[in-house]
Amino acid sequence: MVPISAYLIVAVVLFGIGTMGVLISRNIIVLFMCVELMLNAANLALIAFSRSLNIMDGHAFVFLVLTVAAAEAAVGLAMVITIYNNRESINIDRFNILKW
Amino acid sequence: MTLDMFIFVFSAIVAVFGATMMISQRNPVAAVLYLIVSLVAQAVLYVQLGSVFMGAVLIIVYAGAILVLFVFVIMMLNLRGKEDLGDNSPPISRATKYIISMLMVAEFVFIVHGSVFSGPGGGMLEAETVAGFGSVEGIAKLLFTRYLYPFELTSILLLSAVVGAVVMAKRREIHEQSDSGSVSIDNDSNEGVK
Amino acid sequence: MSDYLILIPLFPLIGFLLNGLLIGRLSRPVVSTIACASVFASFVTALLSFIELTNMPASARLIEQTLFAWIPVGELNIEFGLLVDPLSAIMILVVTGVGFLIHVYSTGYMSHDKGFGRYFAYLNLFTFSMLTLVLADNFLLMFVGWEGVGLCSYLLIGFWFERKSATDAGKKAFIVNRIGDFGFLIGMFIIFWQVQSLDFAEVMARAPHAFIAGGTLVTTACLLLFVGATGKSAQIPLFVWLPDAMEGPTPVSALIHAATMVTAGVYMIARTSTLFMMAPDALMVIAIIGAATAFFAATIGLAQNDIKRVLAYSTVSQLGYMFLACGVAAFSAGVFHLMTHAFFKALLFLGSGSVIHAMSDEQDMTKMGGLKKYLPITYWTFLLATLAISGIPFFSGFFSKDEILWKSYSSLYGHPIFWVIGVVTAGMTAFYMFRLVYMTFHGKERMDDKTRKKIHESPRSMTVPLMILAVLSVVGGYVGMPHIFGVTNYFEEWLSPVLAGHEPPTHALASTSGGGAGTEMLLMALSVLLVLIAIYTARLFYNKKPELATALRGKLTGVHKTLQNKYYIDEIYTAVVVHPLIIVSIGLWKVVDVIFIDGFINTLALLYDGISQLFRHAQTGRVRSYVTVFVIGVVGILGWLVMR
Amino acid sequence: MESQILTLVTFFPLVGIVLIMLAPKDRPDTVKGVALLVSFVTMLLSFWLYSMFDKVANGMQFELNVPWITSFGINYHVGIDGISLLMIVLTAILTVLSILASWNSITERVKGYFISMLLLQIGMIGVFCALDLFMFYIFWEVMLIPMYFIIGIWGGARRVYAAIKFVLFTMFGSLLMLVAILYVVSAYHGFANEYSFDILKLATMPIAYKPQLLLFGAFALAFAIKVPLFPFHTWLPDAHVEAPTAGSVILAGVLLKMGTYGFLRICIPMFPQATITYLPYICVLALIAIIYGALVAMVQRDVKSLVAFSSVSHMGFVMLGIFALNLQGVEGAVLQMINHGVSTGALFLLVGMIYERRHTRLISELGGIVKVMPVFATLFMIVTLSSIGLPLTNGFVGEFLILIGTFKANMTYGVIATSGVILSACYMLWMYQRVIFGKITNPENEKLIDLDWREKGILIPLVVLIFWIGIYPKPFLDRIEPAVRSLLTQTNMVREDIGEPAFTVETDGSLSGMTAEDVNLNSKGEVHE
Repeated sequence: MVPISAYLIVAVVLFGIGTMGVLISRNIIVLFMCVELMLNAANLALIAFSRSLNIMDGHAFVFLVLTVAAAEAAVGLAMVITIYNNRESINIDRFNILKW
Repeated sequence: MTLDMFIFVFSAIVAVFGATMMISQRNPVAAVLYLIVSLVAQAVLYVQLGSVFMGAVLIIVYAGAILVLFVFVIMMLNLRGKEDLGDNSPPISRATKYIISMLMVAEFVFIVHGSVFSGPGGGMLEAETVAGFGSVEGIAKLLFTRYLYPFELTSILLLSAVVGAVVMAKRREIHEQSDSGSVSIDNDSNEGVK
Repeated sequence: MSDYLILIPLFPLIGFLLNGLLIGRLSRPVVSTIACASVFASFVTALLSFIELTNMPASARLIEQTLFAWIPVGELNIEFGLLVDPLSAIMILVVTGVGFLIHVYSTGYMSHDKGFGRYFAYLNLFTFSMLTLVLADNFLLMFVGWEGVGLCSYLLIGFWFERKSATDAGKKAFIVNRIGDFGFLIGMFIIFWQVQSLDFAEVMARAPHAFIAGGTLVTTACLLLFVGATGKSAQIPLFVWLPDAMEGPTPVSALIHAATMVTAGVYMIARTSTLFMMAPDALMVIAIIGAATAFFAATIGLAQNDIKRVLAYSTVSQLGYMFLACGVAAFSAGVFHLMTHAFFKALLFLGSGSVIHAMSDEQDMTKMGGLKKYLPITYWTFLLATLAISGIPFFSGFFSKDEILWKSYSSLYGHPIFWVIGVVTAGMTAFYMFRLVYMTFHGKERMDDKTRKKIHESPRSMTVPLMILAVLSVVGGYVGMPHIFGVTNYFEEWLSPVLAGHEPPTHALASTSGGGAGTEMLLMALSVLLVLIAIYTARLFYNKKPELATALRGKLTGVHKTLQNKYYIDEIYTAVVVHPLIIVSIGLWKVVDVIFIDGFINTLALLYDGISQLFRHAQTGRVRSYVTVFVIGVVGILGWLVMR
Repeated sequence: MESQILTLVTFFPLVGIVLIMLAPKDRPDTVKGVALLVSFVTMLLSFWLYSMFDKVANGMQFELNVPWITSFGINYHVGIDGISLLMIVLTAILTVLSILASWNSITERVKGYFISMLLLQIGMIGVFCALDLFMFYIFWEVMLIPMYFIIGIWGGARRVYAAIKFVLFTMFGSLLMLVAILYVVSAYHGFANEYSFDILKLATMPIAYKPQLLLFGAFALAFAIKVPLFPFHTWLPDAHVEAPTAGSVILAGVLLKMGTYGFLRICIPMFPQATITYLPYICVLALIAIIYGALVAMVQRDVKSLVAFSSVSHMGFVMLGIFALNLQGVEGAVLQMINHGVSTGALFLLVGMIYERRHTRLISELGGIVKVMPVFATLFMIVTLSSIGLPLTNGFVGEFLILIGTFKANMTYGVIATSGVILSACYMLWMYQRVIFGKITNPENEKLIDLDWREKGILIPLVVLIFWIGIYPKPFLDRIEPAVRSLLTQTNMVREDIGEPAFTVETDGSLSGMTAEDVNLNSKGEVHE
C-alpha cells in the first residue's frame, strides 16, 4: 500500500508549485490558474486524510471547496474581463493604483 | 513495486509535471492544457484513494467547466502570450521567490514526515474502508444531514457569484451610458500607470 | 387653624404667574390691579396671622404649616414648612404692608414704561420670594427665598436691559450675593452635620448640646452665616453692589434695596440668634463690621451728587447700624431699626422717585434746587422722613437709633467706641440728608428751562403712599420707646419669646458699665446735640453760604475726590479680583487646554503620522509583492512550528 | 411581558431603523415622521417602565437572563435599578426632543441622520440596561459609531477633526476597559471555575488589592474620558462646538452620563478597596474640573463651547458627589446627572435655535435679543438659572445634595466645590447679559423671529422638568435611594475592614453630654415623615 504521507507530499509539492506560480507569474490568468491548483492540492490532502481516518467528512469539504473554486473563478474572470477592458493589459504589476 | 505503487508514482509524476509546465508557459492556452493534464492525474489519485465520485467530479467540473471558462476568457480577450509582461522591477527578486516557495514545501514535507502520520502503523492506509466510502450515497447523506446548512449556503454563494460576474462583466456598458461618471473606473486609470 | 399660612406667599405667586404668563395680553389697569390686589390680599392674611398671634399666650406664639417633604435623603429631611412667630410676623407685615404701598406707587411711576407687565410680574415674584424667606421654618427654605430675592433683584436692577450699566449692575448684584451665599451654604453644612437638622426649631433646641459655646465650630458657622448676610445686606466687604443697584426703577430701590431684601441679613441673624449667642467672637466681628460699614458708607454719602446714590449709601450705613445692634446682642433693637428704617427709607426713595419723575429722569442734585414750591407733598413727606432718619427726637428713627446707640454702649458685648462711631455716623447721616434736602428742594433752581416747564407734582397714586409712609415714619417708633421714658417697650416685649432669652439684662449691666438711666439720658442728649449741629452745618453749607462748602472742598480736594469716588473700592476690586480672574482664565484656556493637553494629544497624533509616513511605502500596490510577504509569513510560522 | 419590557424599550427603535431604511430617499418628511413616532413610542414605553417600577424593592428589576454565548458565560442579562431607570427615561425624552430639534436643520442625508439617531438611542438605553459586561461593552461601542457620524457628517466646519478626536479619545479608554473586562472574567474563571461576564456575579468576587488598583485604573480611565474629567476633557468642547444641535444635546445629556454611570455600576461595586485608595485623586481631579471648567467657560467666545466647559464643571460636581460615598452625595450626583441632562440639553437646544436663525454662535455677534425674541429670552433665562443652580430649579437640589455630601466626607473639598457655585453664576450671567441684554448692535439681529410652536414644544417639557425636580424631587429621590443604599453598604463594609471611619466631621462639641431627651429628639428628627 502507498502510505498516506506519500499523497500528502504530492499535495504539498503541488501546493508549492502553485505558490511559486502565484509569486512569479505576471499574467493574471495564469495566476488564477495557480490559485486553482493550490485549491486542488488542498483537496487532495483532504481526500487523503478522509481515507486515512476512514470517515467521509473530507469529501464534503472537498465538495464545498469545489463550489468556492467555481464561484471564485466566475467572479475572478469577470474581473479580469473588466480590468482588461479598462486597461488593455493583463499584467498584474500594472494594477498598482492602491499603493501607499 | 506493486501496481498500486506504480499507478501512484506515475500519476504523481504526471501531476507535478503538468503543474510545473503550467507555470512555465508564456502562452495561457498552453498553460490551461497543462493544468488539465495535472488535474486528470490528480483525479487518478482520487480514485486510487477510493473516492471515485470526487475524482469524476474533479474532471467534470474542473477540466470540463472551470478550465473551459478560462479558455473561453482567453479566447475572448484574444491573448496570445505576446502581451506586454515586461518586468516592472519588483522589489523582491525572482530567485528569492523560488527560494521561499521551496522552503515552504520543505517545511511542509518536514511536518508531514515528522509529526502526525509517522506514528504507530507507519501512516499506512487501512485496507478496509467503511461501507460505501466515497460513494455518491455516502456523500449525499453527509451533505443533506450534517452539512446541510453549509451546503445550502453554497447555493447562496453561487447565486451571488453569478450576480457578481454578470454585474461586473456588464459594467462597461453602464459606465458608457452614464455621463456623470458616478461609476468611474477610467478616472483613475490614467494615473494608475505611473 | 394654620392652613392659611401658605396663602401669604401664594397670593403674590399667583399674581406673578398671571402677570408673567399672560404678559402682553392684559391691559395695564388689569395688570396693576392683579399685582396690587395680590399683595394686599397677602397683607390682609398676614394681618390675620398677626392677630391670631396676639391672641395667643406670649410664650406660645407660633403658627406652623408643613406642606410637603421637599428633599428627603437619609438623615437629611427638608420639608416645605412655613412658620409665623412674633419675629416673622413683624417681617411679613413690613414686607406686605410697605410692599403694597410701593406696588400702588409703582402703578403711577411706571405708567409710561413699555415693560409694565414685566415689571409687576417681577415685583410680585419678589414679594413671593421675600415672604418665603421670612416664613421659612428651616435654613434651606430660607435659602430658597434668599436666592429668590437675589434673582428678583437681578431682574429688577437690570429692568431697563438696553442700558449696559443696568445689566452690569444686576449681574454684579447677583454675583456679589452669590459670594455671600457661598458662606451661607457652608455655614448651613456645618450646622447640618453637627446638629443633624436644618429646621430652625430643632437647630436652636439642639445647638447647646451639639456645639461648645464659644468653640471654633460654632464661631465658624456663625461667621459664615454672617458672610451670607454681608452679601445680602451690603456690608463691608460685599457692599459694592448696592449703590450700583440704583440703576433699577426707583420703586424697586425703595422696596428691595431699602425696605425689605437688604434687611434679610439682619432678619437671618435675629432668627438664628441662639447660635450667634453661642459665638461671642462672631458677634464681635459682626459689631465691628457693622460699625465700620455704618461709618464708612456715611462718609461716602457726604460727597455724592446723585440723589439715589446718597440714599443708597445711607441705606448701607443704616444697615451697618442694624448689624451693630445684632453684634452687641441687641437683636430686638436691630429688628426695630429694621422696621422704622423700612418706613422712612422707603419714603425717602419714593420721594426721590417723585422728584426724579418730576425732573424728567434727572438724578443729579446739582441740577435741582428750589423744588419745594413745585412739589409740596413730596417735599413735606420727604422732610418728615429726613427728620426721622436723622434721629430728631420723637420721630421713629430717633427711638430705634437711640436704642442701638444705648445698647452698643451698655451691652455686655458693647463698647464705648461703638457708641462713638455710632454717634459720629448719626451726625454725618443728619448732615448728608439735610444736604440732600437743601440741594434738592431749597436754594436756586439750577435746572434748565425745558425741564422746569415740565415739573409737576406726582399723581395721586404716588402721593398717597408717600403720605401713609410719612405717617408711619413719624409714629412707627412709638411701639418701642425706651424704658427711661417710663413706658413699656412693646416692641421688645413682643419679640422677647423669640429673642429675649439672649438679651443681656440691660439695666443690671448698664450700671456695671458706668451708669444707668442717667447715663442713657446723657448719651441721648449728646447724640441729639450732635445731630442738630450737623443739620445746622448742612444748612450753612448748602443753603445759606454755599461758598463755604466750595471753599472747604477746595481745601480738601484729595479727601473729597476719594469720597466722591467711593474710596476707589470698585476700581480696587476690579484690579485685584476681576481682571486677574479673567487673565488667569484666559491663561488656563490658552495654555493648559490648548498648549498642554491638546498639544500633547496633537503631538502624539503627529508622531503616529510620521511613523505611518515611514511605513506606508511598504504598500507598493502590487498584488504579487503582498503575496510574497504573505508567503514569507507562512514560511516563518511554519518554521516556528518545525523548530519548536 | 414584564421581563421582556426592557428588551422592548431597548430595541424598539430598531423598528424605526428598518422602516426608515425602506422609506424612499426623496421623502424626508416620511423619514422624520417615522423617526419621531418611533422615538415617541419608545418614550411612552419608558414612562410605562417608570410607572411599573417598584420604588421600594431592592436590587434589579425587570431582570432577564438568557444564555447567549454559553462557552464564555456570556448572557443576555438585562435589568435596571432606580439609577438606570431615570437615565433611561431621560434618554428617551431627550431623543424625542433632539429629533424634533433636527426637523429643519437637517436637510442632507436625512435617512442616514435619523437612522444614526435611533441607533444611538439603542446604544444608550442598552448601556443602562446591560448587566453583562460583554453587552455593556457592545452597547458602549454601538453608541460611538452613530455619534461619530452625527458629528462627522452633519457637523460644523471642523467636524472631521472633532469627530476623530471624539472617537480616538473614547476608543482609547474603551480599549483599556476591554482589557480590564477580559482580565476580570479570567480572574472569575480562576475563582469560581466558570466563565461569566455577569456584573452582579463579578462584583461578589474578591480581587486582590494590587490587581484591583490596575483594574480600577483601566475602567476609571475609560469612564473618566467619557465624563470627562480634567485633564481628559479637551475632546468635549470640540465635539460640542462642531456637532449639530441634536448631537450636542445627546452628547451632553446622555453620553457624558455614561462615564459617571460606569463608575456607579462597575468601578465602585467591583473594586471597593481600590475606590478608597483612588478616592482622593479623583476628588482632586473633580475639584479641578469644577473650578477649571468654570474659569475657562468664562472666557469663551462661542456660546456652545462655553456650555461645553460648563458641562466639564457640572460633571465635576457629579464625580465629586459620587466619590463622597455617602447617601446625600451619591443621590445628589445621580439627580445631578439628570439635571445636567435636562438643563444643558435645553441650553444646547436654545443655542441651536439661535444658530438656526443667525448662523453664528459667537457671543460678540449677538446681543439685544430679548427685544426681538422675548419668549426665547425668558426660556433662556429659566434654563440659565437652572444651570446656575437657583433654588426651586432642578440644579439646586442636585448641587445642594452633592455639596452637603461632599462636605460630610471632607470639609476642604466641600468648601472648594462650593466656590464653584459663585463661578457658575459669573460665566452664565455674563454670557446671558452679552447675548440677550443690551442694545441691538448688529442689524442682523433686528429681524429675528421669536420661537415657533415646534420650538416651544421642545423646550416646555424641559422647563417643566426643571421646576418639577426643583420643587418636588421626592419621586426621583425615592427611586434612587434603594440603589444608592445597596451601593454604599458594600463600600462601607470595605471601609470598616480597612478601619477607616465611614465619614469624618471635625467636632469640637461633645455629643457625649446628650441627655435622653436629646436622643429622643434626635430619633424624632430621623423619623420625621
